[in-house]
Amino acid sequence: GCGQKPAEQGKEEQPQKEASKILRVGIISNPPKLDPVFATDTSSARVIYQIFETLVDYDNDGNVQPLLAESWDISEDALEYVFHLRKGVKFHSSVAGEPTANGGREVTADDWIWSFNYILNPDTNSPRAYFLDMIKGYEDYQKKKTEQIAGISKVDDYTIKIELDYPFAPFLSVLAYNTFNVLPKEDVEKHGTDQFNFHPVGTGPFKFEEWIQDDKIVLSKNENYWAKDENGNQLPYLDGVEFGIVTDLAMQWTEFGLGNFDIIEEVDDPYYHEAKEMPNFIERAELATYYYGFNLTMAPFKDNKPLRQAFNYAIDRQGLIDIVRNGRALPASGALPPGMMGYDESIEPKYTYDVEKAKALLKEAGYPNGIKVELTYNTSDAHKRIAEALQAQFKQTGIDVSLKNIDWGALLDAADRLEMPFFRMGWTADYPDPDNFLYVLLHSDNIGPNGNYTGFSNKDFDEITMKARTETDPAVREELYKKAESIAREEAPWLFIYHYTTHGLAQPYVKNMRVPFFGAYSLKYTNLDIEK
Amino acid sequence: MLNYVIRRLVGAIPVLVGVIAVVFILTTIVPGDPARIMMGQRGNPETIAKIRHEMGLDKPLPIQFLDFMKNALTLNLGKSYRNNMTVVEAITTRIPVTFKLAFFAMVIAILVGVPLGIISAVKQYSWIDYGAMFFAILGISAPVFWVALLAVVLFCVILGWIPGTGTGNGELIYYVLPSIVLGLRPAALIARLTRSSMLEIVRQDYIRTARAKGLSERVVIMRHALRNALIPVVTVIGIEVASLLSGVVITEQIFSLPGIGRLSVEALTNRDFPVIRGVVLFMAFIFVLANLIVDLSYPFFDPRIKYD
Amino acid sequence: MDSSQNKILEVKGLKKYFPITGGLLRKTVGYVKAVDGVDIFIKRGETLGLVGESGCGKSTLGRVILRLIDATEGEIIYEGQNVLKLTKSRMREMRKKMQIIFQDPYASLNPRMTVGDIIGEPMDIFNLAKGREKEEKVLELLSVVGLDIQHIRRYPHEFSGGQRQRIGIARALAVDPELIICDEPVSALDVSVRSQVLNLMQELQQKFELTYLFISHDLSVVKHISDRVCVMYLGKVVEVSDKNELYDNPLHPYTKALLSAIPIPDPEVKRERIILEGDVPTPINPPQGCRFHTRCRYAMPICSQQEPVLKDVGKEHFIACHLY
Amino acid sequence: METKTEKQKEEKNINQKMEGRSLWADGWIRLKRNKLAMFGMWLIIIICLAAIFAPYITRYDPNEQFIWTEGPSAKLVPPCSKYWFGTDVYGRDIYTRVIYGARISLQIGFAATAISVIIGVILGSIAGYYGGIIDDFISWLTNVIFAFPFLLFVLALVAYLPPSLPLLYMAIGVISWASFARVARGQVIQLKEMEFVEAATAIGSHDKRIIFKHILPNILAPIIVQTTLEIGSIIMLESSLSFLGFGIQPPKPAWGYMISEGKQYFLSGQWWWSVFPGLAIMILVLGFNLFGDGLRDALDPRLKQ
Amino acid sequence: MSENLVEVKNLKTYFYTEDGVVPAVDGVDFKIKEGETLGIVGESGCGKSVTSLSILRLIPSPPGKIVDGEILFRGENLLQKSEAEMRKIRGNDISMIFQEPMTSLNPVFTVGEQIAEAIELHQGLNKKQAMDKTVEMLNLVGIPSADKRVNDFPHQMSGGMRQRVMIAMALSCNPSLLIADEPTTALDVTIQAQILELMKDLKKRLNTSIMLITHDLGVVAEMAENVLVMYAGKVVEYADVRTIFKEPKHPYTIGLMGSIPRLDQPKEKLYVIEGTVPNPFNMPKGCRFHPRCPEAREICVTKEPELITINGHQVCCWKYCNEWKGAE
Ligand SMILES: Nc1ncnc2c1ncn2[C@@H]1O[C@H](COP(=O)(O)OP(=O)(O)OP(=O)(O)O)[C@@H](O)[C@H]1O
Ligand SMILES: Nc1ncnc2c1ncn2[C@@H]1O[C@H](COP(=O)(O)OP(=O)(O)OP(=O)(O)O)[C@@H](O)[C@H]1O
Ligand SMILES: [Mg+2]
Ligand SMILES: [Mg+2]
Repeated sequence: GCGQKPAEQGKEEQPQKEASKILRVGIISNPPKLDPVFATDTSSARVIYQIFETLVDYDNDGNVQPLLAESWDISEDALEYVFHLRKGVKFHSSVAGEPTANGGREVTADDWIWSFNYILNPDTNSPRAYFLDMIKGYEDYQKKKTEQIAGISKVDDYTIKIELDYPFAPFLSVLAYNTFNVLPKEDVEKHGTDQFNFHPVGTGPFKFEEWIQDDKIVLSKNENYWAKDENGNQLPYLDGVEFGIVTDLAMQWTEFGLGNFDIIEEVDDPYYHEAKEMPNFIERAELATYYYGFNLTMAPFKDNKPLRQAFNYAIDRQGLIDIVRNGRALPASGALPPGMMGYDESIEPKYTYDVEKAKALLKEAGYPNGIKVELTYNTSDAHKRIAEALQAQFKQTGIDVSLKNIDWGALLDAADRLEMPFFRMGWTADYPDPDNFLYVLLHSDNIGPNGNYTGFSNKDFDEITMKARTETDPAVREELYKKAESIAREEAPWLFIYHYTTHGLAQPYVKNMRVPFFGAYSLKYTNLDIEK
Repeated sequence: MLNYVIRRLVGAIPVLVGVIAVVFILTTIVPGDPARIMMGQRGNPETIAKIRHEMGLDKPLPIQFLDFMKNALTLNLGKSYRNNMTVVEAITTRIPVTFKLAFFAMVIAILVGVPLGIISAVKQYSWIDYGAMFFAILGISAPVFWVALLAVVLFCVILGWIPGTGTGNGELIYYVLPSIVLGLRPAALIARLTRSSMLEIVRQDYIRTARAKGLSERVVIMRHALRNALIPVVTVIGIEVASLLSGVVITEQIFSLPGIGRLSVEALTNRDFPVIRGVVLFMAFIFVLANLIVDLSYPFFDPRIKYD
Repeated sequence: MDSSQNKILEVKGLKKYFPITGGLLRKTVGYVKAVDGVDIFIKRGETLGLVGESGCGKSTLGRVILRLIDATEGEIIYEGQNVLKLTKSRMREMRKKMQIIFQDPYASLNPRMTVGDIIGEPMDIFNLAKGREKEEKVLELLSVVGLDIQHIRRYPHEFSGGQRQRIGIARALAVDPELIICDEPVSALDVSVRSQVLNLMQELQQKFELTYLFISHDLSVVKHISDRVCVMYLGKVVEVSDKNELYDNPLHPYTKALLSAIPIPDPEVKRERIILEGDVPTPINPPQGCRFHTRCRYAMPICSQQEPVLKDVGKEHFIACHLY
Repeated sequence: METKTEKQKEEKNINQKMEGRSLWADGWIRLKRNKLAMFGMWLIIIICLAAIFAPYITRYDPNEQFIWTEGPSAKLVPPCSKYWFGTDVYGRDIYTRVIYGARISLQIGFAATAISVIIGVILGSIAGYYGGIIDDFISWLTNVIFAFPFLLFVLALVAYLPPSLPLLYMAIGVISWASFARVARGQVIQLKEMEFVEAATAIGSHDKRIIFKHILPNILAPIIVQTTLEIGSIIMLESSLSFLGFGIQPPKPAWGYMISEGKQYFLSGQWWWSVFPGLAIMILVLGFNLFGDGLRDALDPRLKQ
Repeated sequence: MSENLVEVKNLKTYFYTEDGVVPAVDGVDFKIKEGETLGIVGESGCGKSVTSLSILRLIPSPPGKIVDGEILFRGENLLQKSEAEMRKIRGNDISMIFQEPMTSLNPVFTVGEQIAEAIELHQGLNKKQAMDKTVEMLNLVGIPSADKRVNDFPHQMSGGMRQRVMIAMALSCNPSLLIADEPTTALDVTIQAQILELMKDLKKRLNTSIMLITHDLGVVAEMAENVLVMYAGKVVEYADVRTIFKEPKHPYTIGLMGSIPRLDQPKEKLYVIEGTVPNPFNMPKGCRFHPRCPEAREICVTKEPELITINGHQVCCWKYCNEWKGAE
């Protein structure tokens, strides 16, 4: 899916038309959902970020910054948050070329109250509602004991208050998660929960125009967008965005080369060297970890720390990153990615490539003659590449890894049920807080679908991470997470592999290109511009 | 004739029911839960259970099957789990792309295959014949995905003749390459079959009769032989439509065409059961229909066949 | 030949209808009345010739007698036993007594078996002979039918039509049958080869005391080889009689026309020819009454209403015609 | 008497040498004259030999990743005298992998075809021979399989089942039998009406004998032809599955999977990774197709007259 | 009678097959006068059809090739004509009826179309006129309600009718020579009688020369004026019909006559020509009939006899040559 009509180009390339600035973005899959209440994947997020807006978001360094809330006050006990809403924010006045039901009216506190209640409503079934389970009255609302969620209330037309059950340090970050947008009641009700997906209406810089399934999504400029640049010019600069769906990275790269895309989602390893030379290629670390999980509830990894450590010593992370991934990642020695609170390079043990040590540990683990395990990974070229390389590396230590690929759905299923002895996983932060890593992925409360697929269960670890959740002093939290991280490293429930980087690639004529702290997919095109 | 069509369509119902039964069995034995997939990597067990219930996935399989069949009768194939679109809509929005692709591929196949076959047969054992048949078999032997890859590199990247993949704004140029790639195999098959069928026909007595009348070789071949020779070719075209549907899956994937093939793969990986069932039913129906059309076209080629 | 009482085979009211199916559920929508009430008998040691135009049901009759296809109705009495009532295994025993030779020398031999296997097969089935003994018997049969004994390991496609027909005959002889149904055994053969086979068949008949039902559409051949001749028309027997009687004194108008239609290989002979108008009607929808009345020049009103029955007009000359 | 048997014995001795030429022998003679078919046959033989003697004709291990020992200089080396077809991203020798890949393709081609031949011929013959409701049922089954989008069927099976070679054979075999059933059924129905089958009944053969002695040997030729062609298409099918990421597991050097891995690198200029395995598939399938085509001509009884 | 319409001299047509060369026709001479009917008899494979196809130059090539000889039609050598000139002759001056009426008509065209096609081509009539002529021809060959049956497809007609259509097609352009290659072999006797009668009648009316190929001696006796007996690609005997039947000279002809059962002359036992037709790849040396000939002598094995004429009766046998005695 690539925009330019070659045949008509000549005809229509008249001076006035040339002004129309459409940004063509290549994305890797047809987004399942454009309704933010239901979306869970990055392809959907890429589009949703342009249409919808949350109360807060992040600046380039990962600090929370105002978006639709101009400011906020947090109570001493960190249980009460009062948000002062931005004035003059209006819902889109049209969607898919037709006027919206809300008519483009201003967003007020009532809209936020309604939106939160809608998203958290148990009948809505939002997969991300539970992110806000710390809000007061969440439980009762879920059980349908109350009509409204008790903890969210209106102070005045431009002020809302949210009360929590317990102090939750990353709360603001959770609100930046792109499920919690303001939605126009009229339009949601008009189309229904089902069909709002095809008529998404928000407050963002771009309005939804058209969605040809598997082909493209077209957005147009929101003329009534609230933001202006420092010179007082109306944002966004672009006239529209066209997301073209090309499911193959090689083809996407080709299309980019042919000039059919202005931005592409991902540059696969083979093209990295070429892409790196391009002016608008930006790469930065991401809050993400690529790992292989050991199943701690079944043989051989159950109760066998030396074995897990042996695995961790058996791979040459840097070699893998350098040769197979062209150096596009950072070796991981633990769960937390660099840049995250609690990450510390000095935490022991440090897993380096040490075949001798690995062999010794293997012996200690009771496998002096090597071991055979099956690694399950989900079907994808990139995962396969890494698995093949690691398979070869493992061999040197006498670890015979056989590979088995299943598709993502089957992998999730098996992971939920802790059925696989050794499996590929990865994690990208939902919000920039170690809680989202250590608690979610390794706390024993979360064993199963909630995120802990290894069955890791360590009392100390559980206690520390639980305590860190409600701790309000950042310094204390950091210490707690360092401790937790060191337990995780020592116990090695995962084969820590690497921390991802995130990158963006745009054509040279795309101005103000950047890669946000939170990953390339969260880039908003508000101030991007095209100057050919 | 109408009677016959109705009879055939009614006769196809057991086959379609069988196809659906197979899909049901397949979709239930597979691991992977659509509700779970919708949740993303991390899911909340209660929400999953609720969604499963809403999808009716907690009902016993036979009940699900009967429900589906009942609804299918009214053309209600359900809604996509993935994005709430009705399955009928999901299919109909993709039909034009797949139809165009398959149609062009078939047209190319026929336009290339038939003349090649004729020339080959007429010049039997000449180097033209050997060459044409060698390339025809080569065409059948080269993997579609590989040819597609080479074609993209050659025509899009190196030569720049074709603007790229996808459908652009629906310009036909975007269909050229995929259609050729997809049409390659049927073209080769048709060429081979036309040749052998032609060789068989030119040995027939009535061809000798035609020659004995003093007709020129061109008239003999094009008028007397061709129509007879095309009868088995038509059958193969019908069968090829079915394998074309399979070919479409790969071709659409490689050329990023938003058609039925892509839909089916996407549905398969996301356990979007209603869409899988819908697509399979649709493809099976197309297969049945294609064969029916082929059968109905026989009387045009062969007046000995009459349906009533 | 005192054989007048010695009927080896008697067929009574035999019918074979092939169903024509159509419609959604493949219902039977009609029948091809291939054999429609035939009464004939064959005496031990004789040759009964069966003639008639293409499609009149000759082959079908032969096949039904051997139970290669099931009869629709009627009785087939072989030496007092109703063949149609035999169980499968009894029928297999019966096959030792009745054999068949086919018209198409190309289709009637399994192309993947050697001549030895083909001829030896019946011996295997009935455990008549094994090993050396079997081989010797096969060789003997080969020489009986005038084939080279070197041919035993050859395959059918390496033989000419006449030789293949001999192989077929040898196969039929392998079980020492009493009755052989010969379904146009020489029609596909060339003139010179045909006489070889005909002579061979005659010799074999004498040697092994065989009874033949000889099916052919060639009246000269039938006349040459038969003792009695039976004329069929559209699934029915129209005339049966001793051969000389029939050829010298044909009674049925159809027989007369048939006989007159045969070209005589003698330029001197000039005959008055009865040319029948039109073609043979189809057995799916045979004419009412006498089936021949549509082409008969003596047709009377009764012919189109009532079906004539086969009656003896003396000297075992049976005829089904209202004229008599 | 004595002299006669004596003579016969003598003749028999001669006869042994003068065995007849069966249709198979005839077919073989015709086949030998068909240059394209012989070319195809040699392609198959050469590839089979290469597969069998793979360790002797390549210097390397197909799974050895030279990047770990030789460093990045072994990565994606273009074809050269050291690595004839170049290396892949891990520094594995593509020539070696292509040669070993033949093992997998041939194995699957033969095994899956064998399964489908067995199922197809048995079901098809039963349907053709007995007719009636059995035929209706089996024909229904074949129609269902034909109407089922083939690739989706395999994809579904392979995607969801734990990957292993035998399962792959089974999956492919279980759904490719329909074409054999169709051929077998048609042939049996035709043969059932042949006079030599009738003759067999007339000499008192049982059903079993008729099926095994008279019918099956005669449907063998078209089945063999179909089999040869089918092996080719199953090899192709397997490669498309591998290409789509299902089926064979790394590091086994399956051709389709090599193409799919190499595809990413093709567009960045490292063409050799996907071009050579593609050529290998094409050549092997071409071999089977040419040979199958030739066989069809050679064994077709219509051409004999 | 008048001029020779056709004169075939030393015609040789060979097939070059993978298994070897088949001398299907190996030096055949005969002539047909205007209005004459020449009967050609012989066993299957003796080259009757190839001879007739050679005249029309319709031998499938490859593998067939006319390697030698002349075919004079009205004095012009057909073998030297261009393909385009030949096309003008085929179906126009010389036309042909084939053995199998079932398969010799194209199943996908109506019989009317197939006949009119030749008329349009050769007589320059337009479609409408050609169709009228077609109906006229069908009437002529005795097809009832011809104006309706022109629109029938071949499968809607019986064998006899189809053969009539073939005859109508062949006669539609008033050919001077009609080649009938076993026109009645596939038909029932009663139908055969109708067709023979029709051909005799037409011949009388149109004065066409006929080359009648058959292996049924009865048909020859009835239809032909002169008879040519062929054996293994060669002419073995050639005479007028009475002579052939009354005093056949060649042992093969004699054998042929003796081996057919006859309605009018009952025989206890048929005469038998021993052996089989020779393998075309491996023709016997000398006289091709010698392996089967009861009278064969040394010379027959070694030397090929020539066609000699005795009182206008041509025969190809050593028996009637002077060398015969010496060979004894
Ligand atoms: N298996 C069958 N199914 C349906 N109809 C059949 C079948 N076998 C024969 N018939 C029909 O029965 C009729 C008699 O056929 P049969 O073969 O007995 O004729 P015939 O006298 O032997 O003819 P021919 O001289 O051509 O061999 C024909 O009309 C034929 O079409
Ligand atoms: N296309 C061909 N290729 C090879 N050999 C051929 C071909 N056509 C005819 N022959 C050979 O030529 C010889 C004469 O054939 P022809 O058809 O003239 O015989 P015929 O006398 O017409 O026989 P029939 O009575 O069977 O029609 C045969 O031996 C035949 O095998
Ligand atoms: Mg018959
Ligand atoms: Mg002939």
